[in-house]
Order: sequence, then structure tokens, then C-alpha cells
Amino acid sequence: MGLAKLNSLYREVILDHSDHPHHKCHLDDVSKEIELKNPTCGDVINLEIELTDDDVIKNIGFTGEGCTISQSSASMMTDAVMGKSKDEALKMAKTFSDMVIGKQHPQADLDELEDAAILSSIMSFPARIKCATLAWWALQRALLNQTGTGEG
Amino acid sequence: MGLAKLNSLYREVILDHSDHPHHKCHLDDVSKEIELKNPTCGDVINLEIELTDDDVIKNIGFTGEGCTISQSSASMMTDAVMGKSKDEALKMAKTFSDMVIGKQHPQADLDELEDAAILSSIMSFPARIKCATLAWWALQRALLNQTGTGEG
Amino acid sequence: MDTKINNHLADFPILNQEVNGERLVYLDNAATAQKPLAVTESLNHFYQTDNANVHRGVHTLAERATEAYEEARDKVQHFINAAEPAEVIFTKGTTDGLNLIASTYGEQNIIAGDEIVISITEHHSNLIPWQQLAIRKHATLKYIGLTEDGELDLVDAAKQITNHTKIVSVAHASNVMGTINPIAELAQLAHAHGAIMVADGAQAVPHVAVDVQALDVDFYAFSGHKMMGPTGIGALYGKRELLERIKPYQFGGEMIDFVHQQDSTWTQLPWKFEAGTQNIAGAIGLGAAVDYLTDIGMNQVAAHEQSIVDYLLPKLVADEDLEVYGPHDPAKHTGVIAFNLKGVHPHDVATALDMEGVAVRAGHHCAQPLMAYLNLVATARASFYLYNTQEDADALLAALAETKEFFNHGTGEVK
Amino acid sequence: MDTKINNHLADFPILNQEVNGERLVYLDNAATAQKPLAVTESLNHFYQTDNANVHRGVHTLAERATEAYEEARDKVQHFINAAEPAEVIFTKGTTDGLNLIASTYGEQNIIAGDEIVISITEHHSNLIPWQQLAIRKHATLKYIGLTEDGELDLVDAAKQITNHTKIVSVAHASNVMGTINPIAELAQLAHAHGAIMVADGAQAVPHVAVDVQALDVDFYAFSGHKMMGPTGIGALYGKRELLERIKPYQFGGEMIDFVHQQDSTWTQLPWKFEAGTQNIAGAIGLGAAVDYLTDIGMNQVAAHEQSIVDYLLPKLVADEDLEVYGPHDPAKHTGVIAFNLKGVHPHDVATALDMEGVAVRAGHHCAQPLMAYLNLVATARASFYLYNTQEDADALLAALAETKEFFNHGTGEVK
Ligand SMILES: Cc1ncc(COP(=O)(O)O)c(C=O)c1O
Ligand SMILES: Cc1ncc(COP(=O)(O)O)c(C=O)c1O
Repeated sequence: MGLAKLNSLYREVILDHSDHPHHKCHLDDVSKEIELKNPTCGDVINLEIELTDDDVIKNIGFTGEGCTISQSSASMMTDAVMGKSKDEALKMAKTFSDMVIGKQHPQADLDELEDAAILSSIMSFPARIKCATLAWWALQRALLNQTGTGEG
Repeated sequence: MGLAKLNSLYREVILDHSDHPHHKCHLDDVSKEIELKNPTCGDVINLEIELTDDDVIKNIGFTGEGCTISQSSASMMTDAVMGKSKDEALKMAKTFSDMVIGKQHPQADLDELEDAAILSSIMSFPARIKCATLAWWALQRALLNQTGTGEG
Repeated sequence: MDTKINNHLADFPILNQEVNGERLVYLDNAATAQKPLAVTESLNHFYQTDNANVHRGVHTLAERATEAYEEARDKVQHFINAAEPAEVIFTKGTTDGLNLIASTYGEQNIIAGDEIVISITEHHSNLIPWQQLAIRKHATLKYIGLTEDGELDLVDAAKQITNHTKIVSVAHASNVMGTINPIAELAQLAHAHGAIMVADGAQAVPHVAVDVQALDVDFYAFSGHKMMGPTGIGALYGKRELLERIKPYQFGGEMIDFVHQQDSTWTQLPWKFEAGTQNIAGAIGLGAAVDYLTDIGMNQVAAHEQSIVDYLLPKLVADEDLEVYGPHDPAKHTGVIAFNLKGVHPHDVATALDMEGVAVRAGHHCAQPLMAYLNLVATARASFYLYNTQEDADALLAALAETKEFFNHGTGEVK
Repeated sequence: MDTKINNHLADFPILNQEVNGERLVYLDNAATAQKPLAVTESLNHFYQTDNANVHRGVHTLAERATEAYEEARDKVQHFINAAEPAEVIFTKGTTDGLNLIASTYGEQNIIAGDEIVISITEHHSNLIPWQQLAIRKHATLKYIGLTEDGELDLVDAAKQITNHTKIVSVAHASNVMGTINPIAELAQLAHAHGAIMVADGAQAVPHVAVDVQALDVDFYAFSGHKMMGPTGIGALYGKRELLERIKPYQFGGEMIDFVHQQDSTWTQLPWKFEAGTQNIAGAIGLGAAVDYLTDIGMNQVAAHEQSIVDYLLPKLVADEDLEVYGPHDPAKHTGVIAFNLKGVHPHDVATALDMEGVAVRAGHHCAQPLMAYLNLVATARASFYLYNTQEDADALLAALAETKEFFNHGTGEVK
């Protein structure tokens, strides 16, 4: 039965995050904000970030709609970067982008990603990689003050 | 030996016409004139026709340069249409165009073409058909008062 | 299922494979069609016996290649019933053909204040070329809407098309709604207002008999790859009188008569529009696809697809967990069926179906304005062709049931 | 003749045939090249196992097709040493690529009074797009002339290229003169005057190692079919910075981010320039051709062709009945050799050679202004590739001798 293989992608934790996304909300104090769309599938993410004076992510929230993968990835991303410095968060975004295309990283880097590390399974589903990276792209672009573009 | 097959195209009469073309000259009295080029190979033919008041070809001459086939075809064409009425000449042009692409015509029509009928052998050399028809095209366009175009 | 069609399954070796451990059920035909052996063999034959560049060559291979290339044009001409081969221009595909018209006829004829009328269902390829032309020329781009049923609204068409309209361009068959549009009626409307009628035949030519003269279209573009021909080839039909009037689209070898340092003259139709070396093998392969379709008969092809739609569509429509777009009457629906599984994103649906071997598409189907109009982000889409069978329809239904189960009722590990 | 190359003859079944009862000697490679089995097999493999449309698909076949298509781009990138895959745009061929630049970069940047500089040897495909652009924009089209030897005159180039020059576009290798042009030097000249450098690589990429970064060209166009790839595919290299700046050429599916009713945004490189379904199988076949050439090694290919030229050219030059164009020094001559048999029209020559199985081209070779410049109407042209052998050169020499005999000294029945 083919669907059994779906369990390798849609692990419990992923379905859980997409059913009950964390930090899916608007913030009161927004330092950085971005709207990013994935033109391929129409998914959209709004990301709001509150930074402390010394560039630590004090709060983060996302809204928007999308598939299971993009929603749970956004949820897991917000969990992982909460309380991290801007530089740490950017490094994590890089680790994530590398991970999903199969580039090697030290285990310690992957551990940093917390739940998000489980999305390494996306590698076997190349057409879905963009769904997984959309939130991390948004994070990166927001922190670097880039505008939203189509590239999700 | 492959060249033996050339004899089927370059018959004695054809080589003769191309070496010693008939009516390769300018006329004093010109009723119709056309310059036609074959853009594929750069061949060019200038055709001058003197018509009587009742539209009979009183004199005809051509100049220009081209390959063996186009030169001899022009020579044979001028022989064939000399003294013919405009309508007869147009009919001969049609017969010739049909003949070289293999369309059937009554023997009487082919006989009208005189030496030119021998160019039916061009059928086996499709890339050379344009060389053979250039002069007849020029005749037709000149008689119908059309201008020269690239179509040779 | 008629046996005649099923006999053809053996012609498509690609369908005889497993993906993800399941039999491949290819239902992405609106994106591109599979190729029968007759087509790949025609490519092999050309490359291995006749390959040469066409038209200018005197040698034997060049003669053979030229003959095969022009014979392919004749086949296409007869397939769509164009009046003469010179009215058939080989292109890269539908997109190339539509851009050609917008950049030549459009560029030469549209002025500020003119209207271009398309429909809201248009594929981006029959939308953006006109949109950008309208922007360049300060013309107005207008959209014909849909009826409740999802069909093109002819009443609205009669409103949108006015005496300011210069070009009407509509898909002959929609790649999302599964509808056949009334091109002949639109052409009449357009002509009555002095406009020309362009049709995008990408989804029509592969599936129904098309007669460009009966439709009275001025231009008609389609792709080879969707009708089982090779990629990189398509054709643009144009009425001679219009083709004569418009300027060349690209410049280069083969499309000229005389080239001087500071000016040039163009050769006759259709070559005036075929600059440079064309996709010669592609054209010949397209000719083979035309032969293949003609052999079966387009009415037979259409009837076969209809029989699948008659079987499948009511079952999909009856499923309360599914939203099915376009007309729900099978008689009005082509083999292109867009749908959504409620509560599951179409990308997840497509991934799940793929795990069951069923290949469908998910996304906006290059029709973002239509998605916005329907208030959708994306849909899944199954699309059928002559080699699909009732078993394929059943496989889709079974895989959809499993997908529903997986996402909505738990997998044994979730929820 | 090196055996490594001759071992490859078996890869070209088309060469193993007789035409007109004689062994086929294919010397029309400048028009199009023959395809090794590796290329036709890559097409068969794609069509029979992976065929799907690329990019938007979620299903397995679409993933495989996308991967194969983008892998082909990577191969081309490395083959010409572009900095990144995004700088490689798939086109229909050289003509398509050059028209793209003229219609985008040219259209956006050329204004009245500007100069565009090309050379007198240009193929119509690298001439008419610029000529028509110049006419549209009231710009000036200037020509770089030749030295006595038939080489591009760098002294003249330095005169023609001025501070008014915006675009210089020259063939990397001439399809008539058999010369390699000094593109790097021209690029330096162009850049020193603030112009961009475009090169037409149609006759270079198949035969010599090309490094677009070393040449420092801004754009570089070439065709797949002349380098043993399929017809209907080619590539255009452009520096990212320039490609980012120019507007799309065609509009349609795949090249957009967002499409609204009245406006759209374009996606990133290289897809911004690839509207609609591309020649997917063609690109993959081109990738296979690149692999094939890389496997042999471009230096080996060039050396093999040089060895034939070294053998043949002096013999042709020594023949008083022949007029040989381009440099007479074999070291300066590529495998493209244009010539005339005195007193016999080149069309008659080509027909005669064809009777001997020897396929050459006759005509103006899409270079009418060059013909006028050289005071010629037409020439014959033999052009060699890696599968040609010294025996092929001998066959040409023998057939030429017979042709001379036939036309000049009687056939037993004439004169
Ligand atoms: C130098 C040169 N440029 C351009 C072209 C045009 O190439 P294509 O016909 O493949 O577009 C050719 C081929 O004939 C050529 O030899
Ligand atoms: C209705 C419609 N028009 C145009 C196109 C574009 O065709 P192509 O991508 O072959 O140029 C498509 C195919 O996706 C289509 O479905």
C-alpha cells in the first residue's frame, strides 16, 4: 500500500504542527515584517518578528495559508528561533536550507533546529522542498531587511 | 561510378544549351521586362519580351548568370515560346511547372515545350527544380505584369 | 471501454512501470502527453537515416529531410483543415505561437484606446502576452466571465466585445474548467465588431476534431507535446491574408529573400516566420503523432475520453469531501477535472496520490487570475487521454479515498 | 587519424549508408551535425521512462523530468564555463538566442544615433536582427571588414568601434571563411568603449573549447543541432547582471511569479526567459551531446579536425581549377572550407558530388552581404566534424576530380 510511505514524510510531529501550529498569530510590537509567497502553489506566509535592542528574537509569529508541509515548517521554525540572536537565526536558516537538499552539517547544527530537523525527510520529495523552506526563507529575508519576492 | 548518373540530368542537349545559350541578349524593343532572382542560390535572370499588338511574342532575350540547369532552361524556354501568343506561352509555363513536379500532361503539351521537355529529368533532383523553373517563372510573371520577387 | 483504444496501451512503454511501488497511473495529460512508439521511432528514423538541415541543401539527405519536414506541415494542415500548408507555421509551442501574434499582429495593429478581450479562464500563455501588449499600447484588456456553471458566459462576451475591440483571444478548451468554449460564436461576435479572433488550441487539438475554417478563427495556436508529439514543437495557424500583412517575428537564416548590408526582404509564407534552423525532427515527430491520432480517429479519441468522464465525474461530484470545479454535467466536461479534497491542501493530495502511483497536478495551473476569480489558491487536477482506462479512473478514486483516510481520519499514528 | 576518434564511427549509424549507390560522405556539418546513438538513446530514455512536464509537478515523473532538465542546464553551464546555471537560458537555437538579445537588450538600450558593429562575415541570424533593430531605432549598423587573407581585420575593428557603439556582435567562428575570430580582443575593444560584446557561437561551440568567462563576452548564443544535439534546442549565455536588467522576451507559463488581471511579475533567472513548455527532451539530448563531446575532449575534437584540414587544405589550394576562400594557411583554418570549381556553378558541383555520395552545401550560406563583399554569387562548402576521416577528405578530392572531368572535359557525350 503506497500511502504507508507517506508516513516517512508526514510524521506525527509534522501533522501535529500543521494541525495545531505554534505562534500562528500577529504581534503587538513588530521590528521586522515580511510577506512571502510561493508562486508555484500560491502559498503565502506573513512573518512578524520582534527584536530586542541587541538583536535577539524576543517574539515571532506567522499567518497565512498553505499545505501541511509549509504550515508545519513555519510552526517548527518559530519554535526553533524564539530567543535566538539574529546571527544564530540566520545560521539556522542556512543549516535548514542545506539540510533539505542533502548537504551535510554537524549534528550540533541540526539539533539546534529542534523539531524542524525532522523535515530532512523532505529530501525524498524534491517537489515539496520549496514548501518546507518558505518559512525559513521568509525569516532570512526579514532579518536581512530584504523585501518579499516570489522565491519561496 | 556515381557520376554516370549525372548523365540522366546533364544530357547533351542541356549541356549544349548552357554552353551556347540561345537568345542570351538584350532587345531593342521591349514590351515586358523582369528581373527575377533565385534567393536560394543567387541566380538571376533578366528577361525581355517584345510583343506584337495582338500579344504574340515577337522576340525574347535573357541575360543573367546561374547554374547549368537554369541557363539551359532559360535558353530552351526562349526557343520554345518564340512566336507563340501570350496565352499559349502562359499555358506552356504551366505545363513546364507541372511537368517538373511529376504532374501528368498530354504528350501534345509536352511536345510544345520542344527541348525544354527534356528537363522532366529534373524530377529526380528535387533540390534543382527551382533552377529549372526560374526562367519559366520569369516568363509568366513578365507576361502577367507581375513584379520580380524572390520566388524563383 | 472500447477495445480498439485499449489495444493502443502497448504503444506507450512508459505506462508500463511502477512508481513508488505502484502501477503508474498517468493523469497529468493536460500538462503533457505520453508519446507512442510511432513518435519516438519517427525521431530515431529521422536521426539515423535522413538527418540534415532543410531547404538550402542540394545533397540527398538534405532533400529527404526537406521532404519529410514539409510533409509534416501538410499533415498538420489537413489535421486542422487549414486551407493550405502555407498557413501552418511551425513554432516551439502554444506559448511561442501566441507571443508571435501579440508581437506582430498585436504590435502593428493595437493603438491607445483599443480593447483586447480574453476570458478569465485563460492560461498565462494566452493572457500575459495580451496584458503586456495592452500595457505597452495603453489599450484595455477586458475579461469575459463565467456562468454559475463554470462555462464561458456568452452574454458577458457580447457585452465585453465592442466596436473598440481589435482582438479577441480565448482558449478553445480550458485547462482548468474542463470546458470547450464556443469559439465559432465568439469568432462571429468578434468579426461583427471588426476584431480578429485568436484561439488557444493547446487543450483542444489533442482531444477533439478541430476545423479552423469551420471555426472561422484568424489565428489558432497549439503545442505538439500535449498531442503526443515531441517537446519543442507546435504550430500556429493563420489566415493567409493576415499572415501576408504582418511583419516577421524573428530574423535570420531561411526567412529572407535578399539581404543587403542595410536592408533585407522577406521570403514567402510560411517560411517568412521560420527564422533559423527549426525543430526539424520535432516537426516530423509531430507529423507522426498526427498520423497516430488520425489513424484512431479524433471522434473515437473524444468518445473514449467522454466515456471516462461519464463514469468518473458523477462519482467525484457525489463525494461530499470533494469540491469539483467546472460543469458537473459530464456531457459538458472534458477529460480535464480540477478538484479539491476539503481540508487538505492540493499539494498534499498530489503527494499522497503519487505514493499510490497516481500522477496528478496541483497548483494554479498557470491560471492565477482564474484562481483569484474562483477565490481559490490552488487545486488538484486529473486529466485523461486516450490511453487512460476505466481502471485508471478507479485507481484515482481508490487513492483519493486513502488520502482522505490518511489526512482526515488518522494514519494509525496521528490525531 | 587517431584511432580514438575513429572508434566513434560506430556511434553514428546514419553514416553507414549508401546514397546514389556510393558510401555516404557527410561533409555538411556546418549546416547540421549527425547525432551519436548516445543522443538518440537519451531521447528514447526520456520519452519512455521519465516524460512529464517540468517544474510545477509534484508527482514522480515530473520530479524526474525536472531533475533531468536542470541537470542538462548544468552540463551546458560547465561546457562553456558559465559562472552559474542561471546564466544559461535554453532557446530554440542560435537564431532564437540572437533575436532574444536584439529584442530585449537591444530594444531597451539602443537609441537614435547609437552604433551597432558586426562583421561582414556574419550569418544572417547575427545580421538581420541587428539591422532591423538599427532601422527601428534610427541607429547605425557598421561592418568590420576582412584582411587580404580573409581574416577579421582588427585594425578596421578598432576604427569601427567608437564611443557611440553600444553593441558589438561577431561570430566566434565563421560558417564560410573557416576562421576563428578574436572574440576576447573584440570584447576588450567593445568594453573599452562602453559597448557590450555578443558572440555567435554556432560554429565554435561544436568544434573548440569555449570559455565564456575567459572570452569576457556579455552574451553568447549557440545551437544544439550543430554540436550533435537534437534540433529545436540551443542555449543563450548571458552575464547575470545583464540578464537581471533586461525584460522578458516571451510571456506565458513558468516565467512568472504573480499574475493579476492587469499586471504580472517575473520569476528569477533563468526561468524568466523560458516562457511556456520548453523543448525538455531537446535539452536533455543536448546534455547527452555535451557528455559525448566532453568524454572525447574538445581539444581532441579540435585536433582531429585540424589534422584533416592540414591534410586537405593544401591539396585544394594547390589545385588550379579551384578557388578556395578564407586563409590558405591550414593553421588558421577550421574544418569549414568554402570553394568554387572554376567555370562550374556550385549548385552543379554539389549535385555532382552528391552523385558520388559526397554531401556538401552550395549557395550563399546565409551570408549574402559576405558574398557581395567577396564579389561572389555562391560557393560550395565542405565542412568536417569528429566522425569524418582522411578517407572522407580523399573521397571529396576524388569526387571533385570526377566533377571537373565531367563538366570541363566531356562526359563521353558532350562538347
Ligand atoms: C555562424 C552561424 N550563426 C548562426 C547560425 C544559425 O543557427 P540556427 O539555424 O541553428 O539558429 C548558423 C547556422 O547556420 C551559423 O553557421
Ligand atoms: C490552455 C493552455 N494554453 C496554453 C498552454 C501553453 O502551452 P505550452 O506550454 O506548450 O506553450 C497550455 C499548456 O500548459 C494550456 O493548457
